[in-house]
Amino acid sequence: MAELVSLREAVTELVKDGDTVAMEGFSHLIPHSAGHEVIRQERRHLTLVRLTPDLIFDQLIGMGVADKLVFSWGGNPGVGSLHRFRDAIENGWPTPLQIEEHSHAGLTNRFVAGASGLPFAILRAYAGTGLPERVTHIKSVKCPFTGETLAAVPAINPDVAIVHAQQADLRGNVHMWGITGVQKEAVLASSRSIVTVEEIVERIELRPGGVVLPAWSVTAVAHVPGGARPSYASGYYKRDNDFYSSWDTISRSREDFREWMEKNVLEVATP
Amino acid sequence: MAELVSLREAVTELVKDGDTVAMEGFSHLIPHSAGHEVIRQERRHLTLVRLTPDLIFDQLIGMGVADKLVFSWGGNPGVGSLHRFRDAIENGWPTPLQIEEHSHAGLTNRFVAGASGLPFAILRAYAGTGLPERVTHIKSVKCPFTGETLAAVPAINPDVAIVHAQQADLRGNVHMWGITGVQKEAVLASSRSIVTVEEIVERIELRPGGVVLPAWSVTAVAHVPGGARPSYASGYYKRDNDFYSSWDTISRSREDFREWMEKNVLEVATP
Amino acid sequence: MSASGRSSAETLGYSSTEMMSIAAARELADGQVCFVGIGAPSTAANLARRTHAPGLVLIYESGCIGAKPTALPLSIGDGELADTADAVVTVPEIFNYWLQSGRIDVGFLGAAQIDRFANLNTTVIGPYEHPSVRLPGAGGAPEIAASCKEVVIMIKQSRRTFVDPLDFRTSIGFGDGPGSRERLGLRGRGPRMVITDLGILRPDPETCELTLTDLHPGVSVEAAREATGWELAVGPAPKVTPAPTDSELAHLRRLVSLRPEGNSK
Amino acid sequence: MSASGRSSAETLGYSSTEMMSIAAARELADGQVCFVGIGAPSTAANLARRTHAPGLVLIYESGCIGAKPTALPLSIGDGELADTADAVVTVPEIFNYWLQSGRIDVGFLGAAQIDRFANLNTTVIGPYEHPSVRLPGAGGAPEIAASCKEVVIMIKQSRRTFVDPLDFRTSIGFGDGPGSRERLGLRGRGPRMVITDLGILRPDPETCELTLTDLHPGVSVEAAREATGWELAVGPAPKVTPAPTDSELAHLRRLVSLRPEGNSK
Repeated sequence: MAELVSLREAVTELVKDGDTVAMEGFSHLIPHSAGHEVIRQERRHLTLVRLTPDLIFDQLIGMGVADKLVFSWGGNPGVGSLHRFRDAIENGWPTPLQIEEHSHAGLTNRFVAGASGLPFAILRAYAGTGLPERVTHIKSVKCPFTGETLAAVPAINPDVAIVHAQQADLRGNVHMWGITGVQKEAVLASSRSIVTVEEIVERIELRPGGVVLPAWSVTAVAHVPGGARPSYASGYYKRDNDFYSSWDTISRSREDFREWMEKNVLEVATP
Repeated sequence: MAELVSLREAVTELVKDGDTVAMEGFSHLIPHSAGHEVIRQERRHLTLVRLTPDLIFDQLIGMGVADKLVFSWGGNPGVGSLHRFRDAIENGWPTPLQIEEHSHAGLTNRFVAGASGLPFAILRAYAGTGLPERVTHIKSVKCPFTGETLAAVPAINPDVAIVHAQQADLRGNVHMWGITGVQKEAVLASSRSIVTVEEIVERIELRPGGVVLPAWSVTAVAHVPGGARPSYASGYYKRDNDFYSSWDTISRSREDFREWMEKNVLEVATP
Repeated sequence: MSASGRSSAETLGYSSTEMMSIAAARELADGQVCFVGIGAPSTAANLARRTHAPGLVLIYESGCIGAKPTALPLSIGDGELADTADAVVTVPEIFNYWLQSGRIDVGFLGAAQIDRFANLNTTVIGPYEHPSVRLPGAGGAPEIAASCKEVVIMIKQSRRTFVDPLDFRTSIGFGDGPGSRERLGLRGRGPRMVITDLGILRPDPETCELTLTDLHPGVSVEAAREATGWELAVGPAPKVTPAPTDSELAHLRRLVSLRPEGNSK
Repeated sequence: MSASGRSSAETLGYSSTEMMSIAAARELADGQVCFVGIGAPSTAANLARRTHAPGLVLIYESGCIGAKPTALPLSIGDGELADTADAVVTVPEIFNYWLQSGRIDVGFLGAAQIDRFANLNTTVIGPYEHPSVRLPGAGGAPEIAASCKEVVIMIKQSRRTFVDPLDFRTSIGFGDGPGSRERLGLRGRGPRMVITDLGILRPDPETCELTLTDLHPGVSVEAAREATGWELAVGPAPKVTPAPTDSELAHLRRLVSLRPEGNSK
């Protein structure tokens, strides 16, 4: 049953050095505040997982939190490169970053298999691309009925999933709507989960497009209004596109990046 | 793009003798009117597919429409046996009925594979049961990562899917809510589809729990208010539990069954 | 005591079916997540939710998670289940994400036949190709039996239902005995107990064979033996099930008397 | 004509990027279902929807089906896309049920590099282990390229982008030439055309090699050859792309000038 705790407590209790941590969010509801708390608590040697690593992953990587990244598209959407992500891969700064990359379809189906209690998933993917050569986590299977060969990817079962949602009720049921990406799969595939929410409500009034994570499928819920900023939370606030643009400048040099992180993350009190 | 047509036209155009026809609905939104039209148009040699064949399948089978039934649970929910279904299997009346039976999980995943453009699906199922001996459509595959053995079922791709929904808009987008079973998968797995709806609305206002089938994924939409009776349509009418009980009496003898069908289906004008 | 070995409602003030429902309800703990079959299991689970286990989470295979029906549903997909649920998901999702993944505490099943290793038949009576009775079939049961952390079975006990061998094995209990589930790679622990209208049977920790451990008030070991199609294993000193309390009976009778929506009478 | 072979906006009244967007938009037919990559393809697809193809169905990999954004989205998952969509589904569903199943008419992609068989690179510049530029990676592209009935590619043409071999093959066009797609079991037909800022290339029906078939106004075959990192195949008589109409240009400029929600300026 989901416990209602502070974000600080949730990260202290549930995220350990060396863990595999999925932080999901497909443009929408990206768990920025939780990422900042992981940075403040100086976690190390994490394997970070996300289909679309963007600014918060750039920050986590630039602060040396991660040894490895499992992903399928890493960039600053609509702006360009992630400079800290590139610096880690191209120059090993601040530490070398091992990468395992997939297509969205492949990594998505790793989550689906993980959520489904299956050891692998099959899909039509990767054929004719250079990815299987580079990723040991792509194999193939033959259809026992037609003889066709299909791609196979192993389930991913992170130690912790961290997602952001609009609401939780007093019992810990979680409610999100709008673009919900693979958040449900990430939570269900993981051993533990932290959900930060915009609002605690007495009772969930299900919205159109609403997705519910029952309280008993979530480990901890933390009330963190604005926890997705500068990303957006449908029904609460819009995407801060200007910040996404300005990140391109902030993150370009190691010094400016560190300075920004000091001022805006490390010296900020945990919500 | 979905065409708005009459139910008679839809069945005439889209359901042919010998077709594999999935009519889905999990207790809710069962396409009774469409089933009656298939009976009135005297289709023969159909392979009928449904997780939970109940009254309308009892009627289709009793009227000699089907050569084969693919299913996972056949009964009158809360009441007991389906007498026409039993008579066909136990005594071959009115014609012998070949059966292929699965568990819900297995047949569901046949639809999922069909909707996903995959030749098969893997699942944890059937182990230690008598089903694989009886059903040639259950095999196994080895996980290429862990070596574990899992069940495999082939995709099902019916010629036609028939489902009932609450609403369609003027462009043919379909909107259903409440328990939606495997209706989306059945429609997406099939070459053609017929959706009967309670109401044609100007514009869909998405409801909580609402599922949309975009117009271009559906072949024909027919406006058939009450098309799920005696099943229910959430937001429109309740389940006629008394009729489900009375069906037990009506369907017990071949004669009473025929008489009821004459009066209540064959002699009724197509909506 | 009637000829069938069941105490009559007149003698005891409750029926053997009521005793079965109440004994089963007691086995569900508050806060557990329970995948519920329709019929007897659904009655017992809803009784538990109204008495000692208000936080029991009921999951129905139609996709209803956390259903809190007022009246007993007639079908697994009644509107009442959807309207009162914490979440309604699709049938693929309920089987793949919620059941198969092994996150359900208790699977709660009925059956037409059971054997000494608690394997279940809901498919046919008689030979498969020419059944004397064609039953509804598997439904969700095989994977509920395989994937829930544990399984509780409710079935009325008689020589028609307690048979060995089964006419068809629809859902696995302990298969052919010790080690069967492990060899098949099943991740759930299997049946914890079988609750009948005569008493309670539990698998022997060594042999996995169903062993009579509890008798309902007024039922003799002899009556239970009579109602079993194999030589019934009996535990050292079967306990007597506590009789239904007034409150349990009142809750059960109220629950059963409520007509589901859509019923005219 | 500038040194790069591109006509300048001053000379023609429009830029080569505008010509590319407009030429691409013209290739989308009304009523088609189009899986749209972010950036240039999204601009062209939205232009088509506002001009000759109001019934064009736009699908974004974030799960938005039938999105009708007013302003151009900055990310593939902008709120505007969800708010205006006919349906918003999960990411597993968009890839498995909608893309992989082969029901999408056109996949619309960009890339950092392309080779003569229209294979695409969006992964790295330089060696994989020690890239000089680490690009974002695959995203949805490999399966869009594999599974859509056909693919349209937009890419600015230069010796940096038109290379052979690619530094990495992220998404397949025609692989190593005729028969490659069939041998790999791909069900989509592959690239129908590549639209650049200089002209249009189409696969030769026999060799599958990209062949220059159209030149934008003011661009010479020589300029196209100069901007290609291999010996460019040129069709018998390249057509000249009709110049943008006033209406096309007005629509495009209006579209590009609209700031997506969440932008302060």
